[in-house]
Amino acid sequence: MSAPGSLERAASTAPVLHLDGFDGPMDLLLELARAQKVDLARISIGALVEQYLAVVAEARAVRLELAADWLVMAAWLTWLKSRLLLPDDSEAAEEGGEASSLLAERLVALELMQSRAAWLAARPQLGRDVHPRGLPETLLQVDRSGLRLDLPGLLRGWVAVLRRQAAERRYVPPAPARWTVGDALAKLAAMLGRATTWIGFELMLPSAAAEADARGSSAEGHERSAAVAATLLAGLELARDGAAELRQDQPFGPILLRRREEAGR
Amino acid sequence: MSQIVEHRRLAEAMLFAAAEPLTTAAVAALLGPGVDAASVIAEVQARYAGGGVELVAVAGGWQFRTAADLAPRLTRVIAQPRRLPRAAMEVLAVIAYQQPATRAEIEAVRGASLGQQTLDLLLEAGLIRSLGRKEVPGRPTLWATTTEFLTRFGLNDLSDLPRREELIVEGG
Amino acid sequence: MSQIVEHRRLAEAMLFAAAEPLTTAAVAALLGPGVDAASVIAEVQARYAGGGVELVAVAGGWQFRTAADLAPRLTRVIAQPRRLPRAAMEVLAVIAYQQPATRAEIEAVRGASLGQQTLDLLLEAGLIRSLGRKEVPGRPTLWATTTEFLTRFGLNDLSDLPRREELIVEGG
Repeated sequence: MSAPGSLERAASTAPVLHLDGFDGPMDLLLELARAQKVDLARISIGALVEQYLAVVAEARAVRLELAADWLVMAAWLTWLKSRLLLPDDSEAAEEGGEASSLLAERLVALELMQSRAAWLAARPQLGRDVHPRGLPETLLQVDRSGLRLDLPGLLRGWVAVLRRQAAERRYVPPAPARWTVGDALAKLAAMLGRATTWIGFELMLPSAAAEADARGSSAEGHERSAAVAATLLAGLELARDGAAELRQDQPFGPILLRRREEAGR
Repeated sequence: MSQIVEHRRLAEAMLFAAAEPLTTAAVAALLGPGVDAASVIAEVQARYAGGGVELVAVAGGWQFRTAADLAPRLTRVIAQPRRLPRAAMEVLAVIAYQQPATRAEIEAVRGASLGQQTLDLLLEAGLIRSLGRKEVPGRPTLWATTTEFLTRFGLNDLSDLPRREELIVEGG
Repeated sequence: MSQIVEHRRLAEAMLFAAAEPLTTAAVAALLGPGVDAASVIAEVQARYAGGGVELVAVAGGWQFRTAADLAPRLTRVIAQPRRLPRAAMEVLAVIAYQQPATRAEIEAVRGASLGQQTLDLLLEAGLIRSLGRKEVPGRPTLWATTTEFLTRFGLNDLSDLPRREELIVEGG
């Protein structure tokens, strides 16, 4: 019902106004001025004032509340009307004349602004009337094959290595590459030479392999296997020669060794 | 294929691929030195003139767009954003012509207060932006239009906005 | 404008603005009943053939695309180099300082095993090279840095690398 800016004329000459449709009193004044159907520069300010006051009075009769700016404008226009009624030559009338032309100027400016807005609104708008490409192609290719290298980074890496080294104060010599049967024979002979009781097979293994076993290190698994095999072979060798005895109480149980007593022979 | 055709094809493809308007300089950079990019673009424009898709000058660059006269038929199939309310269009017009403008200046021209909703709407649509503050008491924010404003309304630059005389005739 | 041209323009605009490929049926729906969409599409395709932009059949329908032969000239490659992983940087540092070094020696210095991936990365980047084999059991490969290494790190010579004492305060 209340299209923006709509102004309906009822059967009577008084305009019936939907105040909601107006963006403030100036908007209404412009609409009233346009209704005079003359050049805005030559409108009758007196008539305009009367119409505005009539509209506001009517609106107040229907609804009590009316935004303050409407009332401020009404008060100002009432003042202007009183000035316009005075004889031409008085100072007050001159004031009125100035105020009238100010009002007329503002209406012209408002009219210009509204026609600018209308011009913009009539433009074909991107996304509404005209459309850009719906499927733009990305012609950028990101090449991540390169490496970003910097000397500070390299030095930080080196310092990190040095720090770690310094932190590990204890130097662990690398384990011998392979524990040979010869190595095992020497070690067994040395251990059994002193032993009078059964000795666990594990103690016969080279220390590095035993450590690796304790750490559960799989990297050194091969070395341990080699050492176990070599030690077992060496033990069997000594047993065959009658220099040692081997004992295993149950399958997969611990293997024990001891020096063979001369007397037991 | 001749050099000329090759240049036109290249410019065409580049402008077509981009979602945003491209400047003549950007096209020139692609075509390489010694090629008159402006005339190549003019050729592309001529080739597309009258078709369903046109090359138009917007926001200081060039962009392919659907022809404006097809709007009514396209709207039925392409989703369209909400229309801006009259108050927002008016505020936008004031800012476009008087930028940079403060809120008080905008309100003075319109003779109505500028609602937060209207401001939010224009900001969200990316049509206006703040441009620092005016060095007067209260240091109010100054508002100006964006490149998006030019793009959306199909303007090459602000001087494309019609002058007073051009509007009065129309509005008469 | 003739009916035929009008249909072609509309299909053109539609295919251009759509955010996805359009099937012949979708174009037909736009053009309305009684119009042979397939022949309209064929017409659009003919009009664009040989230009910088072509109408191509893709999965799901028809789509405008820049001509494939122009891709190499249109594509701009942005290099976004990766950072060398920390482990690789450390290995590189060890090699730089202790070259020539075997894998076992590098592992011993770092106190960590050296993955083949890390070695490959450095080899591919041309930062290290093999320098023959060390004459010890197993004849392990000896690794050293390359001229490329010096260039990339802005070094004139390996002696430009700061010495250990300059980098780390003993007992610190």
